[in-house]
Amino acid sequence: MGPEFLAVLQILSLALLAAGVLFYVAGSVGLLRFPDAPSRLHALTKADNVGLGLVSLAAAIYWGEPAIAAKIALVWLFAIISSGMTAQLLARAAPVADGSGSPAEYERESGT
Amino acid sequence: MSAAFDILLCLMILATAGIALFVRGAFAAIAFFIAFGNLLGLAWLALGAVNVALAEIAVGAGVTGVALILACSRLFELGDNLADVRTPLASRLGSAALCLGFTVMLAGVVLTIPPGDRLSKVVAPLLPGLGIENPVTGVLLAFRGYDTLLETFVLLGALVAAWSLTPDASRRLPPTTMVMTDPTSRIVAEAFTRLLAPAALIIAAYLVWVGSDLPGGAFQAGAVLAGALVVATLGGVVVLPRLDSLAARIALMVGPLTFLAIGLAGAALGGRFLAYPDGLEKTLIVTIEYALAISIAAGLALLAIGPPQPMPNNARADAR
Amino acid sequence: MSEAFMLAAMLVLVSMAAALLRAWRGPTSVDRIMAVQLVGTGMVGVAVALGAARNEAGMLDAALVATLLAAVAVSAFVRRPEGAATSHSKPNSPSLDR
Amino acid sequence: MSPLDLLVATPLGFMLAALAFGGQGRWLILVASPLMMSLAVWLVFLPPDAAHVVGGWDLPLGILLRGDGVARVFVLGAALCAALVGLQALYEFSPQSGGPSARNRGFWPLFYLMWAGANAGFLTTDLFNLYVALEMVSLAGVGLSALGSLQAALRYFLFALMGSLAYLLGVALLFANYGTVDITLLARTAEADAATLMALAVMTGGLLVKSALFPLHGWLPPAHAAAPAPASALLSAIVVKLGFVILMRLWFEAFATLAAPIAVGLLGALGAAAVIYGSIQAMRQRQLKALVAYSTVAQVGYLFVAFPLVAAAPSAAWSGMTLHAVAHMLAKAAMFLAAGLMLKAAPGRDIADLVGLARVMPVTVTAFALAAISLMGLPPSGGFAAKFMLLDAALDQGAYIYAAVLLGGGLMAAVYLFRPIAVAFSGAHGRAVALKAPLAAVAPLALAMCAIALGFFGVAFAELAAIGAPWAQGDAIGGVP
Amino acid sequence: MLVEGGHVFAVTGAVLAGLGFYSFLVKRHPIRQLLAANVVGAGVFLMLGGLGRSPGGADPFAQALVITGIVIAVALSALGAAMVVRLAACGDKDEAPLGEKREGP
Repeated sequence: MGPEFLAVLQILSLALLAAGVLFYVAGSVGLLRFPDAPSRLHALTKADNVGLGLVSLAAAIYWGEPAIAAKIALVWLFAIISSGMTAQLLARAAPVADGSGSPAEYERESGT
Repeated sequence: MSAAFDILLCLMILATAGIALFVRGAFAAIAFFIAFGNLLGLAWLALGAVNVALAEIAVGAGVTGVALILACSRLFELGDNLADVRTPLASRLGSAALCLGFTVMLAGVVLTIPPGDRLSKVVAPLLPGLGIENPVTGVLLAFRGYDTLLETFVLLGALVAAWSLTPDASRRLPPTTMVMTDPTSRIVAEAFTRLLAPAALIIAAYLVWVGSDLPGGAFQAGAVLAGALVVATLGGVVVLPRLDSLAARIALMVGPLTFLAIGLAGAALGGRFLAYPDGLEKTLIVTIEYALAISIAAGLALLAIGPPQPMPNNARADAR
Repeated sequence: MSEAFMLAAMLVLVSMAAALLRAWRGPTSVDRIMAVQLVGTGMVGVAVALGAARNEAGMLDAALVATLLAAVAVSAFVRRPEGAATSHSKPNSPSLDR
Repeated sequence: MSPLDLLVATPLGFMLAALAFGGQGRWLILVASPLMMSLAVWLVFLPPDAAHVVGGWDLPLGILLRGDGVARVFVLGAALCAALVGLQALYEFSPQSGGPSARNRGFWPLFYLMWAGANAGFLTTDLFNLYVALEMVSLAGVGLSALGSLQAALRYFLFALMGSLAYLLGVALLFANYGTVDITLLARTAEADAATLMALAVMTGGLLVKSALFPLHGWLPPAHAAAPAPASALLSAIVVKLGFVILMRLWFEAFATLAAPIAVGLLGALGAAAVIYGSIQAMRQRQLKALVAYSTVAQVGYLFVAFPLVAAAPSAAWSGMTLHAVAHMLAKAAMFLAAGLMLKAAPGRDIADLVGLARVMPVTVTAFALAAISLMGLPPSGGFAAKFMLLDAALDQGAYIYAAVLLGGGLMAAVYLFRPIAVAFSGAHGRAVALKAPLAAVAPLALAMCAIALGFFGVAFAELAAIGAPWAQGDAIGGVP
Repeated sequence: MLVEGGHVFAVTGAVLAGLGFYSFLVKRHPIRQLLAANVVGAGVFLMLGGLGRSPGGADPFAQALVITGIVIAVALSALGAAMVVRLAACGDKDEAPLGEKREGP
């Protein structure tokens, strides 16, 4: 692999890394600014997972070894599965635990 | 750059710990305490102590956080809303002065000690004799095997103490239903457990096997299995056996029993207590580690879920 | 390049700090557990970045264990009867929000 | 196969067996008591410099087990105590004696865990191993006191936890500073720098909480008084002693050169205050077991009054201190067992309810009286021999305050211990009911007679306690075989 | 003295220990005191780990001590939590045995 190919890989990895961090920050900002629980859940599961995926991809490229890349892919896979479960469980718990717990309360808070 | 990372991480650790200790809401305190545990795992990674990071993350996320959340939710069911009674100002100021002085002195003393590794040069030459490359496993299972043996009995003792609390009255009452009452959540948890359990088993076996040469080991594997067992129990997939059932006791005792038996066998064969006969070190250590992983998994899971508590009458109405 | 990963790790740490703000302010306990979950995934990201920066494959095992056990705290949190009670009619349920 | 290992491995094995057998696990004590007693006697007759490293791994990595005088004396005392308390517990925790079965089944594994932890703590010279032994003993202590009052057990648990963490903080500082956690190595390399002094101070603070020295004794009386009789006997006799033995090793061996007279004097002063406070509180108690619990607080005070005396003239006061500790171990266990039996027969928990008990259960009340004699320090008991040695050392050194405290303490002990005995012997028409199993009174009587017998073997005891003592032979033990 | 990498974590550990002891003295509810104990434990371990840090990695002996400490800490915390819940559920079986009121620690 020519040196310039390595340089391209490094730039690609840097770009992915930057994008990953961007999604992490987006996830946190989403968690802070969204008005109610379910929409924050949206920020938590979507943004963070993509952020983790991009950072992992960047790391895999930077590391170079296929075995390591496989382990990183495994990490990402489990992250997606458990955040899927978390999203389901929290979605179930979110409206009930909001204030007095009646669905009406949920509609009123989200302004519809 | 890594110094900046260390300082930022330490500041966050101090912040989360401070908030966890002094925030008013009970559940906020526990939430910050779990975040504190996660950041601690990162601190151990930054220190390069991957074995400890594995243990801290597995135990912090898998057992301590769960035990506190379950305890807190049971206390709420029982009406104790963990309200904090304000201690008189005088005693608060006195304690503050005392602890501040103590912290300043301790930090000063710590700064006089130059960090550096103490015994790794003593440990390194002995490892080939054991056929192990991971020095931490070598220290834990061989050089300080006596500590680890006693410590597994501490875990067993904690469990026996927790279970001897159950009054006979709880025999007739259904123990607090550990299963989620909301059916859809339970389906989600069941589905997740079907996926998580095999993965946790494989990873735990991997951690024990790789523990001889790379970061890993019995405690970390046991804690991972315990986390999986807890999710399985909460999802209703598995019902943790009571301590007086044979299955639980065998699982709990297989680790300490194997360790003690191998230790005594070492002494009986002319050597000394806990001395591994030459050539057999690695096999014996790996056997002990697998047995320990099983006992630690069972022990930590039963401790995290806690002994069966007699239900207060209002909560029991929901449970049915 | 490893400097870049360390910088990325620091930025993710900062985003985790921001998430903890939600844990502090969050009116309901669900928000707090969400913030903890975000800290959890953030930790996995930082572990992977740190591992890449220091070329230490062991850190990936730590990240693996973290992702595996991320859902344990949530399932313990959701277990509480009134939190996930089917009947929505329990107005004075002792919620964990205090 | 040396007793140094077996004394810890055997109780651990019995713990597993008790857990495996569950309900029938209590009969194991009939095998465990003689076996452990023979191991303890075998330890006493080992050659003077008996010591070896566990698993053959040399210091500073490995852990050194050493059978020095203090270890032999305390292991023998603990074995005697635990064996006889175990026999009494056979009766106390039997299914027909009532009480939840979870409690009966929980007692035995915790009993053996405590025994193993105490032996491990007495025999090792490794500070981190002592931390694990401390955890074993206080965990078992918490479990046993939880069989009585859960409130007191929780308070004990939290204070014991903080004490252990303070101790661990000191061990961490010492390891960071010297690269070893072994007492024999520290004894050679320790010097008075900031880290060492801080470590010693923090460890001492933690251990004072563990050995319940006044003013850190708050958790002891409620926990010991509410626990069932065998549990409170073990708590007062063995659990409190391990913290004290570790303090002895720290102050007189690892950091003997650093033990500034002021610091040791402070410990002595706290000890004197404990003697006075414990005795006064004991006089004020209405309930029998509370009185005996506060007597423990007072007697622990004596042990720390002996600290400055040993620091000044080790050879004279050393055997007095160890003899007092072992005599208290035996006498207090006997007293708690006897008190438990007496309260079973008496209509209430108060001392006033003991009217006429002497006629109904003469053996138990005699055991209580014999134990009281040793605690008061009346001749010919072990307590008297110990107080005499300490008094002799105090007068030699001209420490008249400590001499006054020793005498005054004995007097006050006589006052608060005589009250229950007088009530038990008075009154014809006691409403007490005869004891169902008179055999149960054998254990307290045997323990009390051992405490008295110690008085006759004072000299032999002094020689045994002096084996391998740090002041006796410089550091001959240092060369590890 | 030169503040090296290990000192950052060691001093953090010392401050955590101080925070934990203060919180233990000030807070009255057992669960809060249990959290304080865990923070002190984490502080002590961080100090041990920080001071064992060297360019070659962390000192294996210190790591082994910390892992043993972590397992003991988690066992005790879980026992403490079980005791608190049990006390809240069933209260104390027998009344406070002592005549004198609850005086200082």
